[in-house]
Amino acid sequence: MDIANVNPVALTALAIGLIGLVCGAALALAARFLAVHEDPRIGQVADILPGANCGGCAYAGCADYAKAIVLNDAAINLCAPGGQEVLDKLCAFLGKTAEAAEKKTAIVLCGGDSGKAPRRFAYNGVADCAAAQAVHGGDKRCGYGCLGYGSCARICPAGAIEIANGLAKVHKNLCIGCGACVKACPRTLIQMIPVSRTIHVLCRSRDKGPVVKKACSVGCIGCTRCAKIADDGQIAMDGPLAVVDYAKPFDNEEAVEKCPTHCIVRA
Amino acid sequence: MTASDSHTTLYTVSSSPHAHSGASVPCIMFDVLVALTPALLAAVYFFGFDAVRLVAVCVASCVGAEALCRKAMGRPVKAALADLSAVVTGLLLAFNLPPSLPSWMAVLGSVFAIGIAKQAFGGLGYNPFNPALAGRAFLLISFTGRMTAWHAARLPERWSFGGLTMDALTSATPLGMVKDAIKAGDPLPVAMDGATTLRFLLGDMGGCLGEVSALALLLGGAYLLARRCISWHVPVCYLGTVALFSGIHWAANPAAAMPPHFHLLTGGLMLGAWFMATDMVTTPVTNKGLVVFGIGCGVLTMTIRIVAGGAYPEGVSFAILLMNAVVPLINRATRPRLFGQRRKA
Amino acid sequence: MTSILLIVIGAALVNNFVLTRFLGICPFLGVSKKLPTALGMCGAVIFVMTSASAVTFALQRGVLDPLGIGYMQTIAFILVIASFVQLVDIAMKKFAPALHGALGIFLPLITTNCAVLGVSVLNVQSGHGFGKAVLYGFSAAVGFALALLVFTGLREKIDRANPPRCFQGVAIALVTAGLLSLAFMGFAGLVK
Amino acid sequence: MKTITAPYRIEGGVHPAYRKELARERAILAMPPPGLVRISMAQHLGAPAKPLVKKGDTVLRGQRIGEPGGFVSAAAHASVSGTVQAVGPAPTASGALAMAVDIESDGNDTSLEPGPRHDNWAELDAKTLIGLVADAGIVGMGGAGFPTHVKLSPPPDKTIDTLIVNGAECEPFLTADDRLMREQADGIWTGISILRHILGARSVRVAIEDNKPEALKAMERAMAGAEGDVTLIVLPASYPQGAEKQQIYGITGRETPSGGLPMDVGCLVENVGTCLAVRDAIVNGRPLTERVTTVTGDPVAEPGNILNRIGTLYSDLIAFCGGLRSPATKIVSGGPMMGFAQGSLESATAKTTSGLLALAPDQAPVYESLPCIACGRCVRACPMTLLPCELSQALEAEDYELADAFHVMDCIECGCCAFVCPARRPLVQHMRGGKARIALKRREAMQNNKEKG
Repeated sequence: MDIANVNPVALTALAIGLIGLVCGAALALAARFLAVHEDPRIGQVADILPGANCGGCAYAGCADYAKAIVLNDAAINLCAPGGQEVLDKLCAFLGKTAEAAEKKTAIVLCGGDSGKAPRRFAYNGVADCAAAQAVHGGDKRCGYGCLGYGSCARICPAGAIEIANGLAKVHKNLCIGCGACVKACPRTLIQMIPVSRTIHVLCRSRDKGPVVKKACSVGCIGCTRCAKIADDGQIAMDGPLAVVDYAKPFDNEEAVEKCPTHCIVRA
Repeated sequence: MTASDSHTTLYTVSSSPHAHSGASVPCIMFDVLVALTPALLAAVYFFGFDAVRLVAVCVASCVGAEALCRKAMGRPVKAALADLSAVVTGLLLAFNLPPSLPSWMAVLGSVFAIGIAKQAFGGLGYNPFNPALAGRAFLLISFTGRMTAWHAARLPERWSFGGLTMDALTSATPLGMVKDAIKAGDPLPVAMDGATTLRFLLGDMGGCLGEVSALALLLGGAYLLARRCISWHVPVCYLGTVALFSGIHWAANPAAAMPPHFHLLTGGLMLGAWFMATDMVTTPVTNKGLVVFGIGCGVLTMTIRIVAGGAYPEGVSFAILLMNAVVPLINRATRPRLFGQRRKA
Repeated sequence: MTSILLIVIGAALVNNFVLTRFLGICPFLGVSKKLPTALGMCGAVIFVMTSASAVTFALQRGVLDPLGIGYMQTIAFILVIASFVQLVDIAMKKFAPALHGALGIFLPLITTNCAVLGVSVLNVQSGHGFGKAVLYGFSAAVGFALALLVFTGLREKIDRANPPRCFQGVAIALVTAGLLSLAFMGFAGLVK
Repeated sequence: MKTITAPYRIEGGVHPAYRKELARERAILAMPPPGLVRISMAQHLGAPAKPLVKKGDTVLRGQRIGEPGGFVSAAAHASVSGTVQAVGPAPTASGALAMAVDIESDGNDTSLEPGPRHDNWAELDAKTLIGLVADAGIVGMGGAGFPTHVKLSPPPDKTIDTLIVNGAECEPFLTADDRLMREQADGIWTGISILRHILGARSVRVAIEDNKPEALKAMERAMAGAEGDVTLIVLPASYPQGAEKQQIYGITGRETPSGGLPMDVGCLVENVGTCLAVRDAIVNGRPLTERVTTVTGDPVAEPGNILNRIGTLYSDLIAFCGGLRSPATKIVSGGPMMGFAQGSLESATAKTTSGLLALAPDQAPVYESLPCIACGRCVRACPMTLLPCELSQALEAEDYELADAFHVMDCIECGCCAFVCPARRPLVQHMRGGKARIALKRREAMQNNKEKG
């Protein structure tokens, strides 16, 4: 066959087609003999998850969580940033039903800003709460209060924590509920609570009343008034400290009003 | 409790140690400025008003650029200026410019050096490349003509080597002349007799402002060594490698190559080896790393200088910039053996 | 001997694919965050570019030229390179799953990588013989690997830098790449 | 017995201003028992002791008031006679909270009958002697506070051939060990002999820096008649010659392996003060209730080396030295290189308190740290040949994996890096934070493995 006589279009098509065929065949063979089995659902679940990689589900990122859901039957309502929407999609995809965990928000249980809770020495060093805590036990006179060096704010993936006047504050509207800040606080002042709760005791000091009074003007002195008002155990005394039981709904303005040191607030 | 209550000013509490050597970044930068003074005086002597003009323009625009960048970034301005690093950058950049360069180009180079090569990374300590060299390379590539147009050092008629008189405005650096001659296949235009060597040592030749006087630069380098601002590793390895490399090249082909002392005394080698390749931020941290760095600079410099086809007669700034780029890898490769970790057999 | 050396230095340093020809920027930026990943990518690129040079050179000289359809070069090359990279991808998934996971999206990206296509086309244009074509592909890949490694080292440093907000992330990486490219200009003209 | 200079050179190190002249020529001065002592139950490494007394109890000097809380722990004894005023948490010098017993002195300083004297120690076996050391509550008095009886009981597979006695006192300002050697050389040598007997160590090395010529002479005299392989080593004065691993290397050329202990290379290091305490415990039957602390610094009116009861409040100690004649901005418990800054003078001396240092405002300025300029000075200063600059940057970026791979856990926190850093980076603080974090992660990982396995 003389190449020159062949229709150039046909020749081109034929040649390229043949090359394609050879390549395709090679690929097909490779795919058959070198195949690695992988559950395709992992990828699909990962696609459903928001991809924030916040770690709030306690897995190392969304891909890891997706793997756990598919392979280890992990609970599917752990994704805080995804909320109801992601949960619905996961339910539909996996054919499961799960109750949405109520949306949670972080709260800093300390109200002692620089004006209210004085420092006991001048700290000079790394501006990080854990580092400050390790140098002579933290510079706040109160051994339980917020140090205000912003470890929680730096770790927050949503930028929801602000340090104002030496005190960390969570902006509820921005918080995605991942809980990263809880672990970041060396004084375990941050708690995840249901968003619907509005009455808080902003103090975690386990010191006795007189000691608290010296260290902070808005600390809980353990007077027990609030515990008497919340008669169903919504606020209970844990030693010298009043603690809100967030499992029980509670909304009584009286507790806020009657607190002598104003450490109970509505927020 | 009583003790702290009665105490009105709070004690300072920090992590140990509670003693300090007193060394500080501004101190180091000030020492560098002092060390650059002899070269500055030499530049003024050889290039007159142009030296004063370019140094003033570069320093002023570097400091200005630093202040503007810090302000635009919303970061403290005063603290950044107080460390004197912008002044050092400005002076070094000026030292790397030919005396005839228009002032506006010098401003552009300064802004590039500070704005792009330094502050874009976050300021002193974060820049991977030497800002002054980045500024010079930027100008060299953008305005190759103006960056390689040399006024004769003092008077055009003084520019003659071995009976060959050069046009004052084109390739009047010894390195450039030699490279042109080699490219054209002409005989070497510079004879390194005693008198020429002395002139080169003093700085009586064409070149950038601060690079001509090897003697002044050596003085400054000695000061830095004495003040322990730099260690001997980089300059010695750099200059040693250049000497060795050019020595071998010269011994192999004395007719078409220049002897080692020519390579040591000409171009920006002295300035580079003592002041640019010793910039702490952009060089390795270990002594072993510094040795590797110095040798690398030497090899690259000589490669660029010797290979005939190269576009540039001088390779110091590119060599140092290239080595700056591999510093992280050098640091990784030259980590010291940990005390208590047995040597691998 | 000299010509071989010239090819190597020319392709690896002087006309570095990434830093002077600006080819293959995508994996250059994408896989330069961690040194181990970058090393894996270097291996993959060296392998792909060298073998792609051989395959495409053979295709050009053995098939396209005799048939007189040299103008189909781009399409044919992409076809071959794409399937070839897919093959590597499948094989790697099987034999080196950890590396495969680390390279992630970037391995398929070599498929449509301009650097691989570029080296093939340049090879054909330069009129090298087969051996030199493969050597050229290999050297270009080594140049890519060199640039990638150096850049990865730099990125590990600038990751801890403190650039202004607007420069953070890829922006500062590109500035660094620009400066690196500026430094590579020093090699200009050393080898044609 | 011979005297030689240290045969090996340690890596790195720095030469801070020693300032020893402030207190060097002040003879050891015994401070009368203060009105109140606060005896911490955590004066040593390991588990805190458990208090044996309660509020209202009367105690005599030398009475055991805390029993060891575990194997690696030490007993605590009352250092004055009086009434227990409180038992509760109080901050130690490092600022951590630990149980402490407050004893109000009755002013009589009545001692418990001194225990049996053992002048015949050479005839007793090691086990008995170690028991006596443990009963006396002796811990390493150089600063780390490792319980001595634990150190003296190495596992059977480790043999200790060299006993090193640390009289380097490389920390600036401190002179307590210097004075001790000058005034109590014979007692120290007796203690050393007892330790040597317990360990059955072939060689004894007593190491003293060359900036203490009188101490060298005194020890040389005391050791003159010593038999066997006994050597007085003169160390070149540089910091940290007194660090355990560095000292072992400087004297024997042996490198303590990463993560290992001195006994892994057949060595044991004891501070001179510890040796004296061992002598007191065995020969005089007295538990450890007092120690020499250097109270110094320019603001201190009359700096000195004070023999004080353990548990003396820092405020009382400074008052005994004439108080502060000029304002101090920093109070450091220990030496300036590794000591702990104090937020107040409420803490009390412990068995490990070698010094109390007051620094004037210009000696302890508040500083701001700059970014690392990669000058490499810390690398050259690090006696462990680490890369402090890289480590601190990795830790700042919370890259704990890299820090671990770069051996942050081997950092001895000597402070050389931060001392030389021109950018005044808080390098040691970074290391400490990183080490704590990595240790925590390792513990968690171990816990996880246990749960899984």
